[in-house]
Amino acid sequence: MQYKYERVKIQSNAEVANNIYKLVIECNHEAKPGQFYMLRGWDNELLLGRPISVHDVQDGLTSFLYEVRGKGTKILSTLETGYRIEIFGPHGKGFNTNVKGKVAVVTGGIGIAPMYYTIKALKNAQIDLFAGFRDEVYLIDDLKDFISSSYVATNNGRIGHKGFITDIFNPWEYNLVLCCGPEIMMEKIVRMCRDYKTPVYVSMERHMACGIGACLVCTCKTKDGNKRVCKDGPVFSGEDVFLDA
Amino acid sequence: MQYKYERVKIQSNAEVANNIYKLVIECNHEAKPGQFYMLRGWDNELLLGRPISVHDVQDGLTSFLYEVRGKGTKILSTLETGYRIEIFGPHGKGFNTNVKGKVAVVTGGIGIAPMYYTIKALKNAQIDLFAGFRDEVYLIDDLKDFISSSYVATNNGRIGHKGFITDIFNPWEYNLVLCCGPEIMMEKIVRMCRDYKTPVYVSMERHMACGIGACLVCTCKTKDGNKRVCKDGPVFSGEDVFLDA
Amino acid sequence: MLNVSLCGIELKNPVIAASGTFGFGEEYNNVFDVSKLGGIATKGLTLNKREGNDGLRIYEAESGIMNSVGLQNPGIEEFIKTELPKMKKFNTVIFANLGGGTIEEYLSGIEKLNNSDIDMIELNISCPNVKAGGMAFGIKSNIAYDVVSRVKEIAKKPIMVKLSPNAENIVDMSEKCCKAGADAISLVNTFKAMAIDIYKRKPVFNNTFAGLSGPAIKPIALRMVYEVSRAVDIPVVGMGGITTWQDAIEFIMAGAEAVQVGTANFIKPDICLDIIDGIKSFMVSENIKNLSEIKGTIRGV
Amino acid sequence: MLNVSLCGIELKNPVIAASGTFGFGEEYNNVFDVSKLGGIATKGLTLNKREGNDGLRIYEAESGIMNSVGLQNPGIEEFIKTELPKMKKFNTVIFANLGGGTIEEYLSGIEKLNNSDIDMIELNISCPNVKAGGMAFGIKSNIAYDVVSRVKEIAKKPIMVKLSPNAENIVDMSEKCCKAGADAISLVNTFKAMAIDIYKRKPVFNNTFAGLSGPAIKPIALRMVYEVSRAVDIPVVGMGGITTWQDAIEFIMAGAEAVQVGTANFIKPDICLDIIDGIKSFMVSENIKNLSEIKGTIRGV
Ligand SMILES: Cc1cc2nc3c(=O)[nH]c(=O)nc-3n(C[C@H](O)[C@H](O)[C@H](O)COP(=O)(O)OP(=O)(O)OC[C@H]3O[C@@H](n4cnc5c(N)ncnc54)[C@H](O)[C@@H]3O)c2cc1C
Ligand SMILES: Cc1cc2nc3c(=O)[nH]c(=O)nc-3n(C[C@H](O)[C@H](O)[C@H](O)COP(=O)(O)OP(=O)(O)OC[C@H]3O[C@@H](n4cnc5c(N)ncnc54)[C@H](O)[C@@H]3O)c2cc1C
Ligand SMILES: Cc1cc2nc3c(=O)[nH]c(=O)nc-3n(C[C@H](O)[C@H](O)[C@H](O)COP(=O)(O)O)c2cc1C
Ligand SMILES: Cc1cc2nc3c(=O)[nH]c(=O)nc-3n(C[C@H](O)[C@H](O)[C@H](O)COP(=O)(O)O)c2cc1C
Ligand code: FES
Ligand code: FES
Repeated sequence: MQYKYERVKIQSNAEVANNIYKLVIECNHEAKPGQFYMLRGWDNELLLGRPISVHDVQDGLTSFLYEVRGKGTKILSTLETGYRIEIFGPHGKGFNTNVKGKVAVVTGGIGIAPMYYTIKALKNAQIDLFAGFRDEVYLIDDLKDFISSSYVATNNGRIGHKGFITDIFNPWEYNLVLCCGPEIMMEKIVRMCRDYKTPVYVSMERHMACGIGACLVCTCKTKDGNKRVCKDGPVFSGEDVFLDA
Repeated sequence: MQYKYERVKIQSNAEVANNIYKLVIECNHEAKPGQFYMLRGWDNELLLGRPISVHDVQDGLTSFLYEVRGKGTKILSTLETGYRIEIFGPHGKGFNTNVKGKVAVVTGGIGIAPMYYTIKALKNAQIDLFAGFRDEVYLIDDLKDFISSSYVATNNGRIGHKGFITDIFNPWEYNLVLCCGPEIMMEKIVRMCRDYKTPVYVSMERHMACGIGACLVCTCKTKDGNKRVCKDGPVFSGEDVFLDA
Repeated sequence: MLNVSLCGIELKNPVIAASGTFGFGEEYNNVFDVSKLGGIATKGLTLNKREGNDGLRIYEAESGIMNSVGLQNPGIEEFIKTELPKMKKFNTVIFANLGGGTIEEYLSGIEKLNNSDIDMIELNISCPNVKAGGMAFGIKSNIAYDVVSRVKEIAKKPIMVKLSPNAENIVDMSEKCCKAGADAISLVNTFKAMAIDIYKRKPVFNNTFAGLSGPAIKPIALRMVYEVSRAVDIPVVGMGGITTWQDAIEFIMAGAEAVQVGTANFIKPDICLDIIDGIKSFMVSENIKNLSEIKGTIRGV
Repeated sequence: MLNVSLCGIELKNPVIAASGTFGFGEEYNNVFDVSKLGGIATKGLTLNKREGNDGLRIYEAESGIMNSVGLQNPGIEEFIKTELPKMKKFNTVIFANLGGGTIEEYLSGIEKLNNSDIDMIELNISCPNVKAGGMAFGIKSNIAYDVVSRVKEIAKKPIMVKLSPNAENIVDMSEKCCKAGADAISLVNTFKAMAIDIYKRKPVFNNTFAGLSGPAIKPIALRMVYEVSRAVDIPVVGMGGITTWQDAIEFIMAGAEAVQVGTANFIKPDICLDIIDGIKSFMVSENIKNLSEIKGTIRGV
């Protein structure tokens, strides 16, 4: 059975930045960078699980970094060590990390969540990180050892460039760009890269139900027609999604 | 405002017998014996509160004794010290405890819950307790100081009389009988008492919604027509309910 | 800023306590000041006193409740004599909810209410818990048309017709009621539903069926309110599962002039106040001066 | 002991995965052995490939979900060529769920399925997410009668007609379908519902409306299954919010020969197995040898 639905124990669940939580669970699947799980920390209060990317896998522990947005992530944020939650996954096709050369990782807000594990897996590449945030900056310090340079932008200029990360991103330098964040930002990056023929992969978000490709609620239009974000993605060629769909 | 809807803190919540829990909350209303609260220990998992009788009131604490039966009481049983629950009450008309002479308190199962506080309030009476249980016997020891004699029956004969409490109850000795338990048992008691013209008061159970007399879902037929258990009761004259309705 | 007007009657805010969940207001006034409400719809009244249904009257479902009260009420005369004077002490609009099994019963009821001190009549053509024929009024548009026309001939109070979601065609139903002269429409009443006790192998309710209400029905109720609001040009009062101020705003944007809150009162007895406060805060933060600015502004496909 | 028979087709148990929630079974077979199911109803098929609806396709409500997939599917031919051979490897009964916008589309679909290896056709006359006329088939009994009669003239597979809860009169609808020759009835499909984004002041769904499913609708679905089971003498397959084995037993006692489980698959992917196990334990503890002993035994007022 490829996907497992399991009850697992919370090892820790702590706020690491304003409204951003890191959840660590006891789970030793071999998830790949860019894959995600459907998480449930409730009985019948909510019906659907919530898709959250793998943030890290280490020593039999899997971690998630999530922003509290609505009811589900709110409930998740209240769960304590020892509590058991249901996880279903790992799902989807992640990032191809078997690449060489100069790689730019471009993120917006919580889009940085899957990139920790991804960057660690990009062992043979030289990585620059471009990370945009609204206000508070997080996770950048933890990534220092794995990257060449990091560029930060905040909307209010609290740290780094004041404005958008797209203002300071330079697509011509890279052999590959990996991108996760708001669609408007990803589309911009894809357009910037096309001008220089730089390949970009983007991680898409859609509301999900089954998480495994059966219900077709998470469709994303691509060059090759409708694709299921949960199964055919969440990582797609940026051009296929934003330019040629 | 006569009824209060409040969030209160749990002081303790422990299993005192198999499947029987005692919940103590911080609350200093002056509830009367036989009154009840609508308790909620959930957000949107369940819609309605659950009616539970006041078990005791002491030193700013109010306690409840409840049996786990379905979803609501199950959730209640998992709540821990410090957690806050919503209480709404106290509701209903309780037992008149300003009585003298020989009083019999007759209970079946968890029907004993409201009787602790009631017996303590019957300061001027001489009380015999007749308590029936399925199997395990609880609370009797705590009541020793307040009563003259106690008679126990268990369905399987584990302790006391094997069979029903109605087998060993003698209605002719008492000036007043207070009764709480399954309807079939209460009806039997009422019929036994009628033969000796002994007045009986019974505490009725009905599924409830508003708890304050507005929605008419908790109706009980009585000699004087439909009565609302939540507001006109839960304590009624046994004859009015079981014989003359 | 919260005030709305319904058939010329001014409500201080758009939140009305729904019929059958709020009695005659007296009990809830022991919990909060019910004069803060836009209005109160009375427990469903019938010409003669009714004892209501036997057996279990309420049962919990997922995010909803099923009820089978069966219109227990003191009868209109007793209402006018005993309950109305107490209600009049509250500073809020009174909707007398009127049910019936026959046209004649409705007409006699109207006559009695005509001379009373109520503000508006909510004509309940949809009670699913009364057997004797009462059901069909709410199901078939042409039967509803007959009742409403006859009622309107004699009514001296504004008539708000309360529709059943079990109607064969809710849009047609509302149009017929409108044509028959209804002054306003309210919807929805409860959905015909059922539960089974699998151990006893029997329906949970003596009447087999019961009415489903609460958050579970909200998405369907909202759709119906939207459809009806677009179909008729008389005011629509929306209800069905409203529990939060966000729900209330959804109904208003769908086209409701005002909303009613029923089942949610059982979740938290003063939830109507939370809803009123929430609407107000939303209006402030979205810079809405009057609810008419957002009423019915949703225009879908 | 769990086996049931439907139009002469033997199901190893009464639990069928509902159309649209289970794809063609392949994905779920990565989670559990789908051959343990009584049957699988395929994603709704149409004559030609469809891309489905734009915009948000799913939205969570209280104890329910609203979906607006819009019958995205590869088309019948592609289904027969690519998906069916894979499905046939599962040891379970295959229900091809067939949707359409016109009678002709249905008929061409039937012709193609006639010669395929599917077991039964579930004729979806009720998809609320397709605009072009498709809706009316499920609403008006006489239109349904036409479709079903025409379909039955040419069909070589048993036809199970899937009803919409939005039908004007569900009992009349089922009787008409029965008269038109339907071999079985399944119900309910999703309820026409709506949600509004109050900040954007727009419907949440591009199509304005979407279909509500899940536990929220169970009490209404159960009522409809009960009413329909009493009205027709062909087998009825019940669904709508079934999440536990207790729910399944309720539907069977209400008169369903078998049940379908849709939305609940999203709660727990192998929930169908829990339901099957639960039914079995119940039968053991209640000393029920065959489900026919409890099927439709509920008789209310
Ligand atoms: C493949 C994938 C990976 C993701 N990884 C992360 C991550 O690592 N960290 C993180 O913080 N967030 C991540 N998200 C977004 C996360 O799923 C949503 O923030 C979350 O579902 C919101 O749930 P809620 O109950 O708090 O919000 P609500 O708005 O109350 O949710 C209501 C419904 O909408 C869905 N929903 C709401 N927003 C989104 C969204 N942006 N994407 C998908 N579904 C949504 C919910 O799942 C739920 O069904 C990811 C999304 C996808 C699709
Ligand atoms: C005035 C009054 C006082 C009570 N005092 C106590 C007490 O002190 N200790 C105690 O253990 N129990 C007491 N009960 C019974 C208690 O209310 C039920 O056991 C409880 O509501 C069951 O809830 P549940 O969710 O666990 O069960 P479920 O069966 O899942 O409940 C489903 C629904 O049925 C209602 N319900 C189920 N059984 C009863 C019942 N017997 N009476 C009323 N409603 C019911 C629930 O409130 C709920 O709405 C009292 C009941 C009443 C009316
Ligand atoms: C216990 C109860 C009793 C009701 N009695 C009546 C009634 O007498 N007359 C009426 O028109 N509606 C009655 N209703 C329906 C409500 O007024 C309302 O239309 C319905 O419950 C939907 O709204 P809600 O989901 O907010 O409860 C009753 C509802 C409940 C729950
Ligand atoms: C995402 C989704 C897609 C659906 N697609 C179809 C479909 O293609 N054809 C169909 O007949 N029913 C479809 N349905 C309806 C279900 O088969 C079922 O009738 C309905 O959801 C009620 O059952 P439930 O509450 O168990 O989900 C769909 C339901 C959902 C939730
Ligand atoms: S969530 Fe079901 S197909 Fe993607
Ligand atoms: S519970 Fe509402 S009247 Fe008693």
